[in-house]
Amino acid sequence: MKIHEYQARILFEQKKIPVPRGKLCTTSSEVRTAAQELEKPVVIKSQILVAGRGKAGGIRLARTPSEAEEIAKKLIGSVIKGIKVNSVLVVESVEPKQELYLGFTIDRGARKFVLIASSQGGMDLEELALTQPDKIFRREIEPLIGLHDFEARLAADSIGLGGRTATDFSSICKKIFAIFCEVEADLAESNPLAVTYDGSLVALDSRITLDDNALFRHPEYRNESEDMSPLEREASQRGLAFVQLDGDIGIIGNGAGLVMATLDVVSHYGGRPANFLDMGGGSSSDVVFNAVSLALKQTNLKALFVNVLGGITRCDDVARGLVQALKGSQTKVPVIVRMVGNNEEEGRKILADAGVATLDSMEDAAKLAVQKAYT
Amino acid sequence: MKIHEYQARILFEQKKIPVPRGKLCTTSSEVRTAAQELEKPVVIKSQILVAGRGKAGGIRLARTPSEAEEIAKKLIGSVIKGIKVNSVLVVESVEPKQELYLGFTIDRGARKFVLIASSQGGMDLEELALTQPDKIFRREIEPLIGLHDFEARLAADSIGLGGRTATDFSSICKKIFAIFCEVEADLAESNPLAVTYDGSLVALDSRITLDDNALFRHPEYRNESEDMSPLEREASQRGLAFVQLDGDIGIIGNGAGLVMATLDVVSHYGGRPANFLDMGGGSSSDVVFNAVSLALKQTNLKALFVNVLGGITRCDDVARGLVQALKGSQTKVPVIVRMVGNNEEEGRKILADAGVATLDSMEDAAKLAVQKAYT
Amino acid sequence: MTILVGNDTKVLVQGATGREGRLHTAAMLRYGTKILAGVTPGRGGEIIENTVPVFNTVKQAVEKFPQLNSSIIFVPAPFASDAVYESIDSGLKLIVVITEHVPIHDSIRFTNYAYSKGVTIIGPNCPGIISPGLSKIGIMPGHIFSKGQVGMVSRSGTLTYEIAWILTRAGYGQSTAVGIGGDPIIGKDLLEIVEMFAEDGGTNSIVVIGEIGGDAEERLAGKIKHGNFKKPVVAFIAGRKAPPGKRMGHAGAIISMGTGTAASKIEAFKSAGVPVAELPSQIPELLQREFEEKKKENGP
Amino acid sequence: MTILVGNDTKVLVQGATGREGRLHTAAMLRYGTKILAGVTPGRGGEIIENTVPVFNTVKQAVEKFPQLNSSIIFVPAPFASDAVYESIDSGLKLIVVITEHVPIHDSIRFTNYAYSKGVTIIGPNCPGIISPGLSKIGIMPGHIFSKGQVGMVSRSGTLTYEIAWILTRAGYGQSTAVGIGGDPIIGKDLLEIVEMFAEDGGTNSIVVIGEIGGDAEERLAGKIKHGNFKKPVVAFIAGRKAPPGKRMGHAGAIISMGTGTAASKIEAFKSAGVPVAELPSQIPELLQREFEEKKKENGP
Repeated sequence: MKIHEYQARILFEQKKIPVPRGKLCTTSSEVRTAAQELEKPVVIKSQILVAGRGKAGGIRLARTPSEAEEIAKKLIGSVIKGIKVNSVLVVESVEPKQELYLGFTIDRGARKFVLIASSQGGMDLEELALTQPDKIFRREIEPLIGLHDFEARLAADSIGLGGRTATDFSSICKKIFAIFCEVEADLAESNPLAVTYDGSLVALDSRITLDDNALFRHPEYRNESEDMSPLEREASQRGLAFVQLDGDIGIIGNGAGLVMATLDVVSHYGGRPANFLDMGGGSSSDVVFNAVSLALKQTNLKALFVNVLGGITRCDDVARGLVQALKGSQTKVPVIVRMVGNNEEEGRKILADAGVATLDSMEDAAKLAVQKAYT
Repeated sequence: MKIHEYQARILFEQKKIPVPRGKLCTTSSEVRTAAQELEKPVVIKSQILVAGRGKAGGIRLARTPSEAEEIAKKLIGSVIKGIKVNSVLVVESVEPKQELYLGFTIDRGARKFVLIASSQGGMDLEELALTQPDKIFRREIEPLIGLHDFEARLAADSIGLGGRTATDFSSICKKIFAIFCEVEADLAESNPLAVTYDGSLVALDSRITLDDNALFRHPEYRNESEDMSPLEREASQRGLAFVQLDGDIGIIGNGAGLVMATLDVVSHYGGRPANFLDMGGGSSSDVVFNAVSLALKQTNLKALFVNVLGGITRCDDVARGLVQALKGSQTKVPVIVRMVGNNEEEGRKILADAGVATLDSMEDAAKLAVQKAYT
Repeated sequence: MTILVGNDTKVLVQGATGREGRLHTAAMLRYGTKILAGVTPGRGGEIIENTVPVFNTVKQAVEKFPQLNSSIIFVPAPFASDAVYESIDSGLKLIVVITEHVPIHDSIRFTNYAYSKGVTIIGPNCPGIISPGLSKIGIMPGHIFSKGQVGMVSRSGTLTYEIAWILTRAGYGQSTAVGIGGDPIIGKDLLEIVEMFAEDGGTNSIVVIGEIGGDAEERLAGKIKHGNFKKPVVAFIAGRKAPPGKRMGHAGAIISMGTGTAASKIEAFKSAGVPVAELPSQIPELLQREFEEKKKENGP
Repeated sequence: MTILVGNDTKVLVQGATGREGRLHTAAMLRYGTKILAGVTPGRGGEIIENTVPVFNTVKQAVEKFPQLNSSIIFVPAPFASDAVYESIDSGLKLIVVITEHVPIHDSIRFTNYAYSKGVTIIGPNCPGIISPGLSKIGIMPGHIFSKGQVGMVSRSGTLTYEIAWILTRAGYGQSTAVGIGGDPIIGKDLLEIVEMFAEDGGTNSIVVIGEIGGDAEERLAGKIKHGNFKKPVVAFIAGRKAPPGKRMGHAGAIISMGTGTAASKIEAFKSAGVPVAELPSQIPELLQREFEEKKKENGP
């Protein structure tokens, strides 16, 4: 789960990592005051959890307090990439002599933390990896041991820093790693980390992604993610894994891999999936009811394909939940059900009684769903 | 370095380890007020850093506030085992159903932390180990990994606790380990850790010994140790390792092992060492001056034996410092010097010029020191 | 022969008295798994399913049943990590972590610790291991699998059952099926399990079920390309149509920073000579074709 | 032959530009130690003693001089631990930590880490290692030692020099002398060094210099008692007259909780058949006696 730049900035400040002076504002008059107090040109940064907010116009420079107020009036309340801007961070504009990259993330294959540093900051890590791979210093950090001081020094040295800048870089490196561990992040980075003309360092941007599974230990960050459509939010509240797609055939299944495969098979036969909806491995009739009801809220559906492999899940439970949801929604969308496994006979009977036919094979069912949707 | 019970108690309280209600007091009227507020019989505990303060009368029970005040009048300002009582901890008296032991220390041989727990608390660990070895649960904790929850549960289970008491014990166990690591202790224990009649746990005493070498990371505990004679304190301030003994031949050397061996050799020939004084491996003339001056402050000296093996240390430096100190003190105590090694000739000459003879062999010199002291 | 789980497998159930623990203890016992003991702190002395004694600590269970060698963990995510350490500490050499939602900073630590102690971790967030007809340490429906010589390894759960069912109906029984789990950090990964199958005398071919996210498939393909694998390998990759930046159910199934796409994995397999099925139903025929290919390559 | 340090020893000095680092770099060079490089962060590019290049990181030093295999650490206590990890990380296999006052929570961690990586740590707070006539990684005065076949291991510094001097004058040269340090937590302990001497073809007898505190002497004695040591061993224990509860200079030299007394150590050695000298000067004659004893025991 991403947290806002201003939240990551608070963590940076608590560790005394230098950041530009600034303030979080929710009204344009606050922005004006903040700009006045800073007595410098300011950068106004929309606090939204989407990638590429800069290119989308969410980050703006203002030379005067009144310019800042004008910009804030336009930004606050506007919608950028589908997300409403509720607050902006107003910070002094800092002219960097050089922009560095410094971050920690997780290397899945190696099962290690990894420290990444580069003398070419500013662009995102992905772009950096593509365009300047030889400018990236990468070092695996032992999860059971943690970051050693010498590793931080090695990073500074490897990206060509010396003197006080190297010492400061090592210090910031250790602090970001401490944050990374304390909040149990997937990613914690400063990018760009600016070298100013006097050789000091300032973290111009701070980005942290938390591990959703660890939020129970960090309740202060719960319910933060706004980078979701209303349906995705509802699904998340109901404990369903739901991703909205741009097609028109709704897809429900039990198990992430099976649902992904169902999407693939439907696409293979020319269908356009409207969503990914995983009910989970051991689905009860309540869960099925919630899932089907949610899927049917998608207004553009041309068909709904429910694909259940009842290993632990009982097919009769699935059937009951499905019938109840269909009754509740009174939908006209054709519903195609593929259902095999535990208590299959009983499940099929319940569905047949409600006028829903079932198929044996995922592929046959996918073909049928495409046919019903587009003809 | 030992810290006071009340200081350890603060650490316990910060981690929400249950301790008896109570207050640190420095006057008898404060003690009376504290006892009144507690509305119970109280225990008055002298805050001095000596072992066996209980047996020496430093811990007293008072049934009423006025009795508490009377006791405090006697305790505060009194001297117990050579240490002045400046403050007392006044706590509610808790009647334990059972007294447990729980502590963490370091196993030198295994190079591990070690968790120790016992169903037979109250007596100290040494006595416990001698009298009830089978009642001790002992588990090595990996220093690189730390204490696992299951290890704390294992301790509780192994000393016969169950139900809520076991859960609470595990929780206190984890908290004491956290303190042990945070302050970098050699020892952190609660003894006795009382089980009350309602099955809850209260840490009736808390004892922590810090690692002197780690104090630079814990400046709040610096200059705490009062378990020293004035000369020991002066030595400590001058960076000398000094231990007062009960004999009359002063011993100075360079290197802890050599000084210990010198003590042993002097004793072997019938001498009674007055002190242990290690100037360290690479002694300059300043250090020698300080050491000799300090040793000569011992009023009961019958001889002073300076034993220097000049490996890195230069004998001429030693000689200069020694001559200067002897001049300064104008002592009449016979001074015997054994000196070999670097710049030996020059050193001997300096001493000879000042009327001090030197010997080659530690054993010959020890014999001479004993002879000069007692004849 | 099989890998990881077989006749000698003696299982401890951690979190045995919870709902999931009880349900699957019963299911495993029915399947024939030798479950000797359960552990739930504070519940020592109970008996579940009439036969399985419950202990407070793994130490007690192992003292009572020294032949225990494997553990399956159902304890809730906040405590799963501790349960793993407890089993490692008591000398169990195979630990299957069923628990979902284990924090990644926990799993990255306990997987490293397990490796340093020579302990095999499967999972977390996985269906477990089944050697059909012999034993299972997992939550998969046993009746879908059948005894045979195909080694299966998969990052998913129900998709594994789907493909096992297809294989079973096509007459391809399985030696062992291993569900390694859908989290970003897991114990044994695709490559390590495939290497075990490569060495296993009871396995004549391998079906790999991958999905988007990470580079486990690419690493496996690289090893196959430059290694000396004699057995037919067929792959399936779920998530061809998944959009980048979205987690597709599994925490690990996410295309991020341009890596982990199905296209990249399919390309890697193809370049290593491993056919990738476009539909699950194609897997048996691809296996058949590979058997014939390998027969030609390896000689009579 | 020698242990730990010999002709192939190629040394890195960490903390090379400090006062102690410089002083002992010069002394070691004079003694013949092959010092190839030094490290001090931020001082890369300097040259000390006209021959030793200084680098910012151990990695750079090792890249430049891949034949480096040992390190000696003079960096101040707050940074000593990090210096140890840095050397381990760069593959150096012998690390001598001269630094005094290293926090015990640091040394307990880095000694465990070194063990897990197969790295030998000597110290902290130790004089180091000398193989007379060949090389030294340490701060001991070289001229006191002489080449021969007595293996020396000691928890102290100057007392080692005292006894080496006695041995030298009595005609007993030394194969290697190892000062393992006086801290409660150290790398190799008495027993481990004695075991190395037992295996060393260039060592025909062993002098153990112990002191009060801990149970390293008792453990060594126990091993000798129940083991099969063919070489004469003679011991000296400092601190017979030390009072309990007082730290005698060394952090590790303290009788606490009734353990670590000289009496206990002397008793343990005697019960293992190891003679303990009451005075340092007795060591040569005890050695001589042991040679004769062992000759009888081991046969001609």
